[in-house]
Amino acid sequence: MKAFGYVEAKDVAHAVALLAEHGGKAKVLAGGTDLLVEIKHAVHNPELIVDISQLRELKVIAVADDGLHIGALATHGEIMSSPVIQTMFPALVEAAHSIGAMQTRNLGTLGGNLITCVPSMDSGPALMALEALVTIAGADGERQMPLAELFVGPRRTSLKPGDLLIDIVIPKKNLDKPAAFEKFGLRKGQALALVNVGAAFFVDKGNFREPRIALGAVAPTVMRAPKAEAFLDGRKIGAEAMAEAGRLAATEAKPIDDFRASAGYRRDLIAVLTKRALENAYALANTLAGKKVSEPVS
Amino acid sequence: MDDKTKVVERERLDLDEQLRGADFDLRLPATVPRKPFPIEPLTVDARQQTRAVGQRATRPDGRLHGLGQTKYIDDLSFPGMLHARIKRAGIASARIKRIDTSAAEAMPGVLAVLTGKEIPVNSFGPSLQDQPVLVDEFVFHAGDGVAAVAAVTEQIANEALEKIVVEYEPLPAVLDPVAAMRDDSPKVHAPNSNIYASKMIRKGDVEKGFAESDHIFEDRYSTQMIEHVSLEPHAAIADWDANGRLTIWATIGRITLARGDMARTLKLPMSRIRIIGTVVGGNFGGKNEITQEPALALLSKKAGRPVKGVFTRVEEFTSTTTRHPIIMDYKTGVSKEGRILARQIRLVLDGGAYCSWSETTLGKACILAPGPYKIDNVVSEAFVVYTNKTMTGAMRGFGAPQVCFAYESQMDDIAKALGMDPLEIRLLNAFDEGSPSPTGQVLHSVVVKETLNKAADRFGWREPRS
Amino acid sequence: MIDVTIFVNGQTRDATVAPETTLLTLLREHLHLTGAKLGCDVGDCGACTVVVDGMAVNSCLMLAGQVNGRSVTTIEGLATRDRLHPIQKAFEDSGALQCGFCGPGAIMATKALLDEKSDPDVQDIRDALSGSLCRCTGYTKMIEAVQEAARVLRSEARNQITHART
Amino acid sequence: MKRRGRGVACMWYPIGFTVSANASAAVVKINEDGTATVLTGTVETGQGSLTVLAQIAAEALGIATDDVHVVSADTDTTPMDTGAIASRTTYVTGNAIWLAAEAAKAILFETAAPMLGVKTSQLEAKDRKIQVKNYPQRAVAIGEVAHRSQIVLGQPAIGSASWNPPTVALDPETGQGKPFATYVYATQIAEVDVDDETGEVEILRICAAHDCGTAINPMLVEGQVEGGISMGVGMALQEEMLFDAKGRHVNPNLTNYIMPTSLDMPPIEVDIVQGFDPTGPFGAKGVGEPTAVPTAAAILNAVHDAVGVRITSLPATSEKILTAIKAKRAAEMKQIPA
Repeated sequence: MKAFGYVEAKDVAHAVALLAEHGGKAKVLAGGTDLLVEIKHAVHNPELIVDISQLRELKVIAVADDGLHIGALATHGEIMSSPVIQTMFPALVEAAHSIGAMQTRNLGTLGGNLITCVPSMDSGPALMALEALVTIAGADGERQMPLAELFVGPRRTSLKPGDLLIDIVIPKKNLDKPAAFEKFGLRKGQALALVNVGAAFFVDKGNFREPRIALGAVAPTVMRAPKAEAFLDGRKIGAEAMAEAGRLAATEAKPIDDFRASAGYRRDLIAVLTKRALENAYALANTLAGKKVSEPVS
Repeated sequence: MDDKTKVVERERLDLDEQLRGADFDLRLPATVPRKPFPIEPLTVDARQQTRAVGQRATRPDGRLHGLGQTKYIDDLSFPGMLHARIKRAGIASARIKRIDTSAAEAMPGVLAVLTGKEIPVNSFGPSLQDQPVLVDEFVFHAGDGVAAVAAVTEQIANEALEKIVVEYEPLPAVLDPVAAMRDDSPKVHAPNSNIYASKMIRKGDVEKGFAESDHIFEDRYSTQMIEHVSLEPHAAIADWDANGRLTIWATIGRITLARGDMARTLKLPMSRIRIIGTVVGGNFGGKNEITQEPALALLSKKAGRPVKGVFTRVEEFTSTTTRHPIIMDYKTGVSKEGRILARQIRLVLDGGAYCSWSETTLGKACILAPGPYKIDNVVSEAFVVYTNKTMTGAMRGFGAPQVCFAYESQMDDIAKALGMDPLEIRLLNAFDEGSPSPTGQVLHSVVVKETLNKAADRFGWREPRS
Repeated sequence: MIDVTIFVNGQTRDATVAPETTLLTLLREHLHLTGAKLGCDVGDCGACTVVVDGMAVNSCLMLAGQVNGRSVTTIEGLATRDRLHPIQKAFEDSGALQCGFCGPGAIMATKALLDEKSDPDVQDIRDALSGSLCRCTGYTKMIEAVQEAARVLRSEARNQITHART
Repeated sequence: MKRRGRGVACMWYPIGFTVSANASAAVVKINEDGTATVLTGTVETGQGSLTVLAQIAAEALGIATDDVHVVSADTDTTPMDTGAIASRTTYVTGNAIWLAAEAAKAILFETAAPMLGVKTSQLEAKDRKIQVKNYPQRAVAIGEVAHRSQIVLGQPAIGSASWNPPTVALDPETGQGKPFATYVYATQIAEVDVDDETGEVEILRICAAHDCGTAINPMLVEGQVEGGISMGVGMALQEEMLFDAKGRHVNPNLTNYIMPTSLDMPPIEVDIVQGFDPTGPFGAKGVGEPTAVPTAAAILNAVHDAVGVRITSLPATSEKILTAIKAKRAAEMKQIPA
């Protein structure tokens, strides 16, 4: 790695001040699993590293009045072992578990995964399906916005120089919303997603209510699938509806051909994974409701 | 460290660590722990048996691996040792118009820079000597080295590489082995043909065999380029003494050959070269010849210091040998009972930019291609061609995994077409003790049928399927 | 240059390093602990795995500054003078290491797993080893070794409890 | 839906170089306490070859593996060796060490014969003793013999030998000849589940039966088989070095070059088919490379058995398999008359 300066931030205010002072020449070190690789490959040549990795206040995972808060520095490993998340959102546990391997999951953070903003990020889809909000600290104080508005393009977020992502919130209205995460990679361990899907919906008298489907790795950023969502909303829950939603989602995505897979294959996977995510969310709904499956999906 | 921090640290320790901390001898200069001793016995039984053969004896080196005490190259260090890095071409085919190393040489901390023109005999290879240590006139594949730097730190060496300016005149590259066989294809090593070796095995009369066959199967199979991925990257250290004697510590599985190659490239008598093969962190065929060693030796000579070079993981892929992709055409004639009567095979091996172990791979693939089967009529021919890609060479199996994929895939298709069980058709055709091989060799200690039956029994092949 | 104090294998160590120094470089070049290996330098292969505050991490993906004031255990910290760690013993007895280059990393990953979960099933073990690439063994004997080490460690823990009671 | 399939593949593989010489030389020195030091120019690259070579020397000298130390891989001190290549170490280097050990042992027998009052041809080395064949009560400790030989008689028991596999050059026209001294054989059977919606293959288990002649060290043989299979799995389904249109590498890193992790490997059941090759050291042949040979074929045959598609180009990625499944379905649809 080329030489750079290093400051360990004492707290969020200190970090924000450092970022304000150094602007684009500074880089924030959270987990480092992406940043240090990119510096080694000379993607970035920062003058200063602002190390926030030891800010414990950004690791808190807790339910508050407005929803479930996950601190931006919560590592994937911490998300996996959080009893709160295990109980409420197994999809987030699965998404975290699907990232890298134990060693990188112990370093990599949720905030870092979102900020790196690669289209195949595994943290994005399930959170987007749960309509998560993000809290940003900047020179002008804190502000909150939907997670979807954070993503601008591949490796591009809407954060301004000097902004720091500090918190991710799943809003209160969705705290009991069943959600599922599906991922397909080129191998089982340490896989990058060819496609990943997050899905969530309420079961309302046997019908889909407020279905949310988010797709990863098939567009410049993680994206929602509005046509598939609209198709499902209010519709009776069943295997054919889920399959059709999958087919619709596949038409909405904008996957690319690359050396990992063709766009056509990615579309096939979207259809299958969306269907499976819906099936799994429904199975979870039934488990949460503590009742037997009233309508088997297949 | 202040006292407050110390208290915090203490709290973090578990009991085990506290006990070990109490045992800490303050006089030790570094954190390296004292070595475990006296050691507990290695698994006593197996290693102490005086009928040694057949014992599940543990490995003495396995203990050192597990303790982290094995000294691989990168764990060795000598006073004043420099770190070498090699600039890679990054272009598949080109003429080198100019190499300017002056800015790199002027950098503080850079003690030596080397280009291909300074290498006494700039070519090596186990059969054809077609591979330059550092390319000087032409680039043959993107992973070629064009210059090498030795500096006091790896960081400085890396920065020096960026300051080396190389001007290329891009030339047409040929990447597809079939295209490379055509007369009008660009020549990788002009003016020579891209086909640089071939082999033919002929036995019986295939045309007669096909005429007698009830069914003919014709298929094409192809395989990919594969990297060895030894966990330890290629690494070496070069050092000279005042008598002009060179010592190389290297990750090489063939030190005798390596010494020959070093003597040739450096024009040194063999008596003045010592090659020490350290414990190699994985080979699989990928560490059977020299790579950067002559460059390290010359950098060391220039700088008057020991020089270490360790490939990056990227270089492991781009600049070391790989497994041959092979395009395999199989034509097989069988009787209605499922006996193979004739087999005609044509193999085209993608040799990449240099020969390396291609001749060996070609030969083994060609001989083994008919499979472990009694076939009276065989033609097997194989060609290996240059392309402007990473060179292919020795890798676990020398072409055998590729041809096995072909002959065993086709075997299942034959079984299916004839309504036979895949196991039975193999047992019907497999070699027996004394069977002649495709080259006419009378085979001994043949147990292919025993392995078929053993694996089938273990698997439960003959049990009813659920 | 930055000053770093780390608690490594039970000993407090100070070092003054360039800010871009990774934990792996700090261990290997400044503290002469060469057990952790550099296999890819970007967190894919796991040969550099060490345990920081109880968690297995890729030491090539941490800066030295990040471990200031923290506790690090490396492969050199497992054995005592008179005894191999049960994980090391199990790896040796099972023939789980061939070229050995991935070994220190795989053993440290195993240490983190078994500290967390004393009775892992095969899937847990495969999951814990998935960050340690190995080209020699197919992971088969490594998985057997982890199971054996877990068995020994559980039995030692039981004996310690019994010993404490008597 | 997941569909199960099974596939078998067998293979043959030669030991050593194709016709060309690939000699090994070795020196065996019996120390004056009856332990031994072996010098060999081969290199330990992970297979455990030095342990196997120690076992061969120990067997020849009637001592234990632990009594033998192997010095290797230094052109200044060790005799020439063609090296860790072509699955040749156990067979070729093993033969050289065995012959060298026999030469050293012959010196011990010359010393022991008068001590035991018999001819050298009546002696054998066993259980750390030199003893009379079929009359083991008459014996003397090997250390005592070695000490007497070196210290009293001044005849240190040092043997050296070399060995090269006997071959016959191939006819340039027909390729007929004897390119290799010996071959090994193996069969692997794979069981897989194929997801017919994604093309994903899950390998459930692999049974491998391998011939290596005498297994000098069964644990190390198993290790070779298991490791070779992991390479075969990568070749079958995952690994490929890719280039762009200009010949530059696309995936030169372990993130994008997909090799098997522990989660991608199935359980492996290894059987060693014990054989005996009279040309090898104590009947041994070799095992290193052949372990990687039949795996891909077995897996692809299992995929064919599961979903009825034949993948002819490796690696058989999930995309290739799904594409083939869809093509097969389309062809079947066409065959149904309207």
